[in-house]
Amino acid sequence: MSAVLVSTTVNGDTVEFACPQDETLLDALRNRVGLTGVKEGCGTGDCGACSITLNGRLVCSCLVLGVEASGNSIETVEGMADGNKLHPLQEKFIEHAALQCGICTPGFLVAAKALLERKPNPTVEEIRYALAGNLCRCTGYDKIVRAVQAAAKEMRKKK
Amino acid sequence: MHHVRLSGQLRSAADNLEVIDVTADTIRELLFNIAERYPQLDAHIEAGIAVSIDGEIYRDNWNTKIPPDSEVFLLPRIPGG
Amino acid sequence: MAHDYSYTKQKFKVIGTRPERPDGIDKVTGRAKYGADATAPGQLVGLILRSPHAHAIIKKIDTSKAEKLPGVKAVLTCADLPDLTGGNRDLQNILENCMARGRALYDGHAVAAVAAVDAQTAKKALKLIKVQYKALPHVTDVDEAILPGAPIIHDWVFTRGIDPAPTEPSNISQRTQFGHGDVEAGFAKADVIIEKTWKTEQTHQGYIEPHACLASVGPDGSGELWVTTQGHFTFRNVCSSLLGMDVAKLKVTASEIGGGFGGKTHVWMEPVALALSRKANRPVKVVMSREEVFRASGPTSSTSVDVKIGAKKNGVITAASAELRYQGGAFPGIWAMLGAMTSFACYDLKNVKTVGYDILCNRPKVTAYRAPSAPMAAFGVESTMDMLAAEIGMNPLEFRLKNAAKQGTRASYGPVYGPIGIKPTLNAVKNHPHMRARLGKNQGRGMACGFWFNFGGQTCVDLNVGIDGTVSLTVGTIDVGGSRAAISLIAAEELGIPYEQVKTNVADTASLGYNDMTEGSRGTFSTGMATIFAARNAIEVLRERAAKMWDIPVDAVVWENGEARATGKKHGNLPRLTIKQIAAKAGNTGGPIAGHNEVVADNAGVSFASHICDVEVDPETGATRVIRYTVVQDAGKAIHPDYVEGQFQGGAAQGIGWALNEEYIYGDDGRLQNPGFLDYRIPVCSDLPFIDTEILEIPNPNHPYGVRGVGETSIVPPLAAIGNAISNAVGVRMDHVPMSPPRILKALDDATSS
Amino acid sequence: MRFESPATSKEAVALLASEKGHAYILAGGTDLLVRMKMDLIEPDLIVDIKGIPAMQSINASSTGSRIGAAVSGAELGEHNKLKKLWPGVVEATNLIGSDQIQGRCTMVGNLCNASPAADAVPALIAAGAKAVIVGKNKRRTVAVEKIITGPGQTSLARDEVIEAITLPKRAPRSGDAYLRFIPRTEMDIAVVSAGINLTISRGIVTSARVALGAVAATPLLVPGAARAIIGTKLDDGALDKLAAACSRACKPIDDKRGTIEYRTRVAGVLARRAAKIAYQRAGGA
Repeated sequence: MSAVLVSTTVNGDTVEFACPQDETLLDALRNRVGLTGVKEGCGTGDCGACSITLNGRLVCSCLVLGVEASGNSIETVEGMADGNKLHPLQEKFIEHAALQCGICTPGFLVAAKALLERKPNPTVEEIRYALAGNLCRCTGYDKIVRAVQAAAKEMRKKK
Repeated sequence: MHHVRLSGQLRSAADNLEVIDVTADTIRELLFNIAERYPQLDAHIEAGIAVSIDGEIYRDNWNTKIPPDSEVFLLPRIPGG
Repeated sequence: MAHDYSYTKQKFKVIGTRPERPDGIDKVTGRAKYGADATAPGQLVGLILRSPHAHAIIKKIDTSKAEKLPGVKAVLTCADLPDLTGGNRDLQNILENCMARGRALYDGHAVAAVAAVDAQTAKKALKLIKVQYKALPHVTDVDEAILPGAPIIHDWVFTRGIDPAPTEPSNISQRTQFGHGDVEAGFAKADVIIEKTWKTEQTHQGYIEPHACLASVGPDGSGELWVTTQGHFTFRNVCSSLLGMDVAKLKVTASEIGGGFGGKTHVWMEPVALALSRKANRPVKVVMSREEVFRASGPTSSTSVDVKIGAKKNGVITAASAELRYQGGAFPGIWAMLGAMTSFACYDLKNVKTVGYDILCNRPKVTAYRAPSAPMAAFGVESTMDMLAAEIGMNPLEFRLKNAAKQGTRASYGPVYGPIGIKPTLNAVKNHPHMRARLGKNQGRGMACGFWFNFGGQTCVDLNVGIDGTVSLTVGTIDVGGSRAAISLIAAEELGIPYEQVKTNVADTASLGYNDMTEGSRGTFSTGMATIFAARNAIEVLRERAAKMWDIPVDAVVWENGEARATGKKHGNLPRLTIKQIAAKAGNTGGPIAGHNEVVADNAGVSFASHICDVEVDPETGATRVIRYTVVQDAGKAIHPDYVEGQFQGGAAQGIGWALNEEYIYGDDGRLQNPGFLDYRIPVCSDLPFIDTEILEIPNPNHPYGVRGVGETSIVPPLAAIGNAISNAVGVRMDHVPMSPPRILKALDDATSS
Repeated sequence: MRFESPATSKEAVALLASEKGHAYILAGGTDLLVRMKMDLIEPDLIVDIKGIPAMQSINASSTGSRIGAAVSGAELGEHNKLKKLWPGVVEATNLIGSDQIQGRCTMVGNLCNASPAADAVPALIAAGAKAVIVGKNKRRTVAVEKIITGPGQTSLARDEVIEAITLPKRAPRSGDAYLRFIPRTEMDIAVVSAGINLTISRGIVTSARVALGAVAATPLLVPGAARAIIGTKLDDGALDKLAAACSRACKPIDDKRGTIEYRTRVAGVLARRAAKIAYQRAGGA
């Protein structure tokens, strides 16, 4: 099996890595690019822990091949903060205790960001359905939904 | 003298008694004394035992004093999640 | 030094506030390192070959082709894991569960393992291992496993707790009994008796992070293990015993943990990873797939429980009994015993008897899951309580209040209770606006109570004061849900300094004395207690140093608000010394300033909760939605209320999932059919409402701050609360969990046709 | 394994035709990569069709619509014109998985995965959709209900690729709807599902197509169910007959997701509910 050289943009930076052609983007990001903030909870698209955006579109990186990243643009949780300034979602997740173990948090943040960019003032129901692809086993989602509401409010104020 | 109550499966190791009378100031003394009298209980103590003194459950600290007239109950040791 | 454990009513400065957790930024930026996030130079990828059979003799394992594959550095079978347990049956069971020894005992049982240079090669190597199986008859159902003629799982298991001792092996590993009084006499006095059998299916803890570790063992017998675990000291002790290593030579570092709920209290593939590393003389990383987690880690029991309760027309229970059959997987456990202990713990009963049967099946070895065994027993008991209340025409809440346990009640599991919180939770439920909210069509409300023991255990803590007066706290209990924040709060409170001046770190096994696992709701309780004592220890040192700096007797120095103050006419006018000033001079006053404590933090204080639940049932599809949910629980003292609420909400959500949809589904072939999050259906965000919480604070008399364990109890009531709500919504009594749409629709059909 | 991303359908077909081993088409990958992860398949060649312009676009018009095979569910959901014409088809596709899955999954992928429970398929069958198939020597157009032949099996030859789905001319006063039953609110595979497309005139159903999912080895077109409502004002009697016809058509199995009894029963319930929605969308009261 021959690896191919993939050239892509990750969190605004050009990144190149050699990748076996059947390797998932999740594995490539974690093991070749070193972005272990992208988590594997299931590997089959059912838990959302590996959520990233690919050309602005929310996807599970476990269901994308590494080679498909060629020439595209990827955003992960590692790219959310602006320098040392956390994204409002990151701030509100901490403030509202929206994480316990924290393994699902990167996926939730990426998915919530995609939601708020599309829909700046979502209802509780819209938040819940938009985040249905992200499993959390610790919190019962209560504080996560509240944190997303608070971040949405904050972001609308800034606009 | 303490009336020490035994939970279900411990009784079979102590002549099927529900209550045994033991003199002891600490959990260590208590366990030592009952194991001496009922050697079969030793295996249970080795496997893990908890001692309830007036409703408060001690699993580990055998130095714990047993106040006079307190209610003593021997239980199996339990895990948590 | 002797410490006073007892609760003193004190005014708190920082306890009870809600500061941001110290690990928050790492966890929202992706920086936090979990089990699968570590790497080591030259690391190999380890994979495990698992049995496709529920029960089979392993006639032969041919690893020769796999060994010859370029890039494969080690292939392992049970032959590489000799039995060094010295006949310790518990350890032998763990060893056999890690790697089958001549017989595969369940679908997913590890049979062999490989370590190779990359995942692709390791995967290829697994396929080159040829295993010859001879399939044996299997049994996966708890009730079928004890029928005559059922395949016997182990010929060395003879039922314990039966007199005279049996002479034939059995799938019942032990019989346990609890209770007091005379239940037959009690039932004779009852006006109404309800007797019913209840079943629950097997569920998994469902933590989002699969098991993962990075093992490295050198030829000198020294090793390191990086692992996601609830107890790295326990993992160290177990792994070193199984591998014949010196405890001191195996350093275990706990990664951040992506959820455990009991499932990470036990070793699964970690000893195999260490053995692979030792054989290859290279670091080996093993990460379970989600499928492996479901098939081959430790879920909780499926159960079958007979409950019988009798009461007078005036609502007084005269007798209660239960027979509980708990499936423990392929190795003996004590899960039915726990069910038998907890089933009637909420009530004040004159006559009570519970009998537990721990039963072996061809399923993965059961391990602890949050308040282990209590939810299934509570499902039967709390459902029966509602049926009985209805039969005597009493409000189910009043019926529970009338029979609730109190201080002085002899618990069904034996001892007499001290101060407890069941009645206060019931009264809080009674007064909660949720109980008076209006219900719509096809909606119903239910409530139920729950109990869990909680416990403390061995704990030690180091507290070091830095040269700038900030405090580094080193603990040995894994932080599963924000405990570093809570423990930092405790240190800050005791020292009288701001929360921001304390940083709590979890130490590896080489850097701190032994600590029990984070289980039994003990993390904040016991490490908090050790922290209080360590801080008091450090304050003694700080006073001594201040005395030296002032050159006055130490008796004249008191510690107040994070500062040393000189007292008495002679010294009272000295300017106070801050912790920072004392720390800066430490080198000249006797060296580093530290506090230490080791404690056996017994007596975590039993815990009770009462839950209220509203559901809406679609009578045409049997679909149930939880539309409102309230948790009322006694926390002792809530150190960081956000994370106490988080425990309440998380436990309730897990209970809701269990009640409605989660279950292990086995085929006739004994294989697990739904080993993934698609068909093992844990609740998703859109399934749940906000979960309201009410924290009651009934101080634990045996903790200086009154803390009780809080983590587990909240999973106990939901099964019955939802069953009771469904019954009130559509008039059918569900006796089988999960109460999935097909089961509810069938119950509705049966009710209409009868 | 080799990964190729051809620029035309013809190139894709050529790659498939010349591969000796196991070749698979990758569109959204939301089924393919799962099967690879579960070790159910070991591809020798993967042909990514997302770079083929003919497969990337949506054309929607009342005279007929065309949806490229590589269009994601999310893109479909954002196409207001198509949503207005065929709300049931778009909703059905949007029900597949989470927002993450929607970012990748495609209607054609859902069809070619050939699950009896595929959400998009009953809605497409009810809509009278056709698949445009490109082969080595010819193109052909086939009704969607002829594509799936059994669980995981299609009538496509190994060197054929579906390039697009076409939807017919939309008569005025038409509406479609799709409903599925899942135990949770999201993230599940349909236990049973129903898609209905109908046209009305003065409140009377003049034509209809009814399809069911997860009740047989393939999604089913149920002409008898359509006959039960044609010529009616969708009154309770007609709905009862619709439900009964749907339940009669079911040939389900017991599995981890549902029972024979449950599927048979709920197929009727869903058909009835979906018919009401479609009727309302068509402008019926």
